[in-house]
Amino acid sequence: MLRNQQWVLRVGFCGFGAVGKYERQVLALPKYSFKGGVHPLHDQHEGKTSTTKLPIRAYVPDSVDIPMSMSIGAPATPIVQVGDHVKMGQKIGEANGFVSLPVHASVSGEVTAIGTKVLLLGGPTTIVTIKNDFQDEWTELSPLGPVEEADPTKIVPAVQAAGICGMGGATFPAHVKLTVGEGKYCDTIILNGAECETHVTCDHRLMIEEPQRIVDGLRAVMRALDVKRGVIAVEDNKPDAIDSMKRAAAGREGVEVVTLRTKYPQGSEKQLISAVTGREVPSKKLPLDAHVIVLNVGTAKAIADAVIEGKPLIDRVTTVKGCVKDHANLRLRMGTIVADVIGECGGYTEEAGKIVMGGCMTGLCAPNDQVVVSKGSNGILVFNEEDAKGYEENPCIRCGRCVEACPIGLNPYRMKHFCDAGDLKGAEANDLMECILCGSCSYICPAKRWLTASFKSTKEAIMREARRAKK
Amino acid sequence: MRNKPKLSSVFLNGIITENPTFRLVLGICPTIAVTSGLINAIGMGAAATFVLVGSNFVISLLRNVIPDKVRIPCFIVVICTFVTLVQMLLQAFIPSLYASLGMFIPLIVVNCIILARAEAFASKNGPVASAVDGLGMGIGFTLAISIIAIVRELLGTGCIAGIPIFGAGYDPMLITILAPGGFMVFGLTLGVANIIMKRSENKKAKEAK
Amino acid sequence: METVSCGNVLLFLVSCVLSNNFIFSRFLGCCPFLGVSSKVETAAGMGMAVTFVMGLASLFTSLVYQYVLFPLGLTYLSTISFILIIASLVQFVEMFLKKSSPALYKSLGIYLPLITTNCAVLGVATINVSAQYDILSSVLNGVFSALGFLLAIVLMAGVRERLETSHIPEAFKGFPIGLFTAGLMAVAFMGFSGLV
Amino acid sequence: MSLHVSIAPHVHSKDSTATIMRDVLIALLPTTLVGVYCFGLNAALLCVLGVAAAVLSEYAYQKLTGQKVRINDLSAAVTGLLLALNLPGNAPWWMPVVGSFFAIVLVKQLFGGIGDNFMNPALTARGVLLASWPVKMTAWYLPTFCKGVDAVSTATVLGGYEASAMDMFLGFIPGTIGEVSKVAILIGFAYMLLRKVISWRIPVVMMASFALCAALFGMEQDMVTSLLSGGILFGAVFMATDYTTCPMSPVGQYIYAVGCGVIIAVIRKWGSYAEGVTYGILIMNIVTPLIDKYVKIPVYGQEKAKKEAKANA
Repeated sequence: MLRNQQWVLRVGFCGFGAVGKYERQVLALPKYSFKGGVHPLHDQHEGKTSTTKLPIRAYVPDSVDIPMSMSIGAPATPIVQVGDHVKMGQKIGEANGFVSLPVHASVSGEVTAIGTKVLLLGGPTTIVTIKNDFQDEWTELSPLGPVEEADPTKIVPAVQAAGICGMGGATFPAHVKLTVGEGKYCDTIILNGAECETHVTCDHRLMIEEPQRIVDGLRAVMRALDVKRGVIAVEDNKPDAIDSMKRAAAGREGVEVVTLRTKYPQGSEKQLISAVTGREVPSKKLPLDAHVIVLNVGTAKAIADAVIEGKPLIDRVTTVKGCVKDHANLRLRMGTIVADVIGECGGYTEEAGKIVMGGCMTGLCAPNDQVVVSKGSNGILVFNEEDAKGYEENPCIRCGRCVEACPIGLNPYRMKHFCDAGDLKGAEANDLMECILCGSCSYICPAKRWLTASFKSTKEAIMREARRAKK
Repeated sequence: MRNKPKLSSVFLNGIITENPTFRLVLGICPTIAVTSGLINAIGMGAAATFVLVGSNFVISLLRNVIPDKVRIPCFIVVICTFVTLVQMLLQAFIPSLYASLGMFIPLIVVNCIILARAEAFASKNGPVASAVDGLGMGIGFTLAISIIAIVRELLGTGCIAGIPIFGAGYDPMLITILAPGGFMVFGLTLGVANIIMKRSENKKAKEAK
Repeated sequence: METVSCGNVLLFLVSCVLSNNFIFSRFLGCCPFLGVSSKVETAAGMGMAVTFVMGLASLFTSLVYQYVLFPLGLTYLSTISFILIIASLVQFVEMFLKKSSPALYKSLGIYLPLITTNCAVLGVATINVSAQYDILSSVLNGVFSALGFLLAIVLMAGVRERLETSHIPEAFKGFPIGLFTAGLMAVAFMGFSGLV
Repeated sequence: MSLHVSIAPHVHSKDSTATIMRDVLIALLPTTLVGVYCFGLNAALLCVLGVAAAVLSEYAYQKLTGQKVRINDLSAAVTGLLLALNLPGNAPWWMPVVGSFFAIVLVKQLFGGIGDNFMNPALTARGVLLASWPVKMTAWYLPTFCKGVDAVSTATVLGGYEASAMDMFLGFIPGTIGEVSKVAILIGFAYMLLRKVISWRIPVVMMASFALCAALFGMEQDMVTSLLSGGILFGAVFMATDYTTCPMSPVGQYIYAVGCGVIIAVIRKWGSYAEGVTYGILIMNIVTPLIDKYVKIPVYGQEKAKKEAKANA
């Protein structure tokens, strides 16, 4: 209904020739998009319908298993003992080096165990188990004050101390991203509200419910790096979020909201940069080489919390979907066990065949339901046995759909040949290392070839080989 | 000087184990060009055999006289002499065959089979063995191109050596006697030959076990 | 004797390259066509070397034929003299290139020795004689026919590079499938018949 | 609790090889029906035999060589039907059988099966049939109902038969079973576009480049007749768009389509064949690997990386 009204409005605008800034963006849709890409579940509103209207609600579990590694980089070292009483937000893990983040207690209570657990990333991770005393007693916080008044030089250190990493799924430490190296500069900060991933609605809800905090986070970063332009980019399948962000951004210095075409992978860093700024990130370089920093809206919110209230990152919004009784957008503490989350949502409706942490296009499979929610968990999808079944790989018919879908402009069918043959050099010569593993080719392939899977393993093999050669 | 090879094994070597057409895939051009009919194929085979035997024999006789550095040009001159001889003989006695084989008679000179045998066998062995080797290779070549020619002629005209086989009801598949058919039938025969060889090798390997 | 006018040079080119392609309708030069066509770059190198040598060979063989062999009544020596001319020509070209243009030698050099036994070269000399071309026509025939060879071998190499990713039965890998591929290509080239 | 573990993506488009081939068969349906209506029962027999022989050949080959039998992907059926539609309506019954066998076993399976052939199987088989039985393959008859019951031998439009533009559009002209009715072909084209089976690029560019060449060369026929006669529309829609044998990149497809159009015009104008669609497409099939090799889609960020490297150097 809302969409229909908007279309009437748009047509009206055009008819009177009063094309406002917003309408210009709508009319110039292709400008805010990229080449290639796919439309997964486009006939089902990207699979998001069941949770777009559900407000975020909080869930606090009896106990949490907090992993010492929730982001890319070195794991933290636990600095608490079994039996210690910890307060909410108290640091329990010390970062190891620059590309590493401290870990904080997400509940108050007693440390009952320090052990290991197999999580998504393969090997066992050190975890600290804390029994919740439900006091929700915060440790002593040191806020910097309102973002427009905070000392700009203290903002990035505060982000680092709060243990913030990219919350869209890539979990790259935010303070590393925000450190502009010698001879580089940044002129645009993009907040990624595209949420192009299927099923997941956590960023959508966040943009509707806490738009002010998101804009605050953006402003904090802009002030910290002295950047004049901040762009909040949202896909056009979330008109309510666009409106909400626009209202929040009104009157804020240098902040604008742009509409993106709904297409996967619109929210991938490289695609987002070219959609919004028309620039390309040079091959094998970082967004900063295109003078852009991209942050997830969730990350911006966490940054605002850290600056304004001094709170470390101890919870996040996660969308829970699939064969569970109540679909939900939950605010979950770090370290909440997935089985507890599913219990909170009324339990399984069918026997689970597969649990995916994240969305359908990039999410990782959980080995069991004892894995935990961490900083990058934007969704928990439960598949039934039927949908979880593997599928057979058929011969390539050279239809070229993968070539058209690839947002990077690669030839997946050719790369696959070299990957299958185990020819790492050949794969590299066909630009395998440029692949962002978005999964568009696998999605679109009518022969159901395991493209992304073999690209992933071959990329890892090439990187192993390179490390070995270095040694 | 190496041990004298057995003449019978030298002879059979050319026909089966190192068949110039099916195993070594030498002399592709004449194979395709002359196999549109059995008569042509046998004529070409006979001419090539004559040149092979003659040049192998002569080169073997001269092998100790020819200096190593200029051996290839010398071989070519010897081969060329025999080719010219064949050319004149055919022209004189079987002009119809000469006409249908056309330019592929002088091209026997650059048929790699002949130079290859001169280099690989005749320059290292006695005249009798070399002649026998030439005969074996020549017959192997003739047999191979005859097989291809039979397939092509039969499918393409319904005849073998001009004698109708399939009768009037057969609608000949013209393409097999045209250029594309030459390539395709040769390729398929080669593949089938490979399959047969593989089978027999596997059998032998099994028996050996 | 046939002469060449400006107007029919184009027709002659089309005839040599497309309608009467050396490989697909005259079966000359099949050995290098199948042997040196696994990579497009090397195939192009080979094709270029053949073009160079075939042009020169046509010139020299028809000179020798018309001014030496034919007037003296020694035409029966044509095969032997042609092959000697070609062999020494290839040798000279190799030496000349090595001295004058090392870069070109590097790219063409390795193919030159193979050309001596390329039946296309001797074939074109023989065709020049039997078709009674004059010297200019002979050279054009040599160069144009070689361009046809170049086209064929480059197309073949492209197809074979692609076939590398195909699941061809073991027994047919290599020459058998190469020949069959050439046959299918010849089917397509039949479309050009009668253009001239 | 045992869970499946797989690598993303966990969702796939509903299209599969079989659904695509099914859509092509559906798109061929109007053409086939009009062909059968025009040329009678023999045409129906040819279509059935073509499909049956193709499917059986594929089944037998895959069984004999111990491969997984893939006749369910319907690609053999498509090949067989396309071949049959490329025959004259009164061709003998064994022709589609021989053609389908050749197409499936020698052009497709010998090179490794679906996706591995480098030339269009149906079209190659047609080329072989045309070279083998030139008289039978070019014995054209008027559609049976046009001139009473008896089939009347005649030339095609390209061979000098006079027909009105409407007749050519509807299909009341001599020709192969599939090519005569342009309206049926266009319906099939529209269906395939709608189902996103093929893109508009190859058919449209091919027809346009052919029309341009026809205008430049000065054909014997006028432009409308050139475009509506012969098999060019059928070839452009169903033959040139074969996934396996056309280039992958959009730019490559433009080059390929232009090449097809030009070669067809050249053969029609100067060649010894009245119709050059088969050969035009086959030749461009051969060129396709080279196009795919040299026409590259720019890779994201690489141009810029190169430029920067140059600027630094």
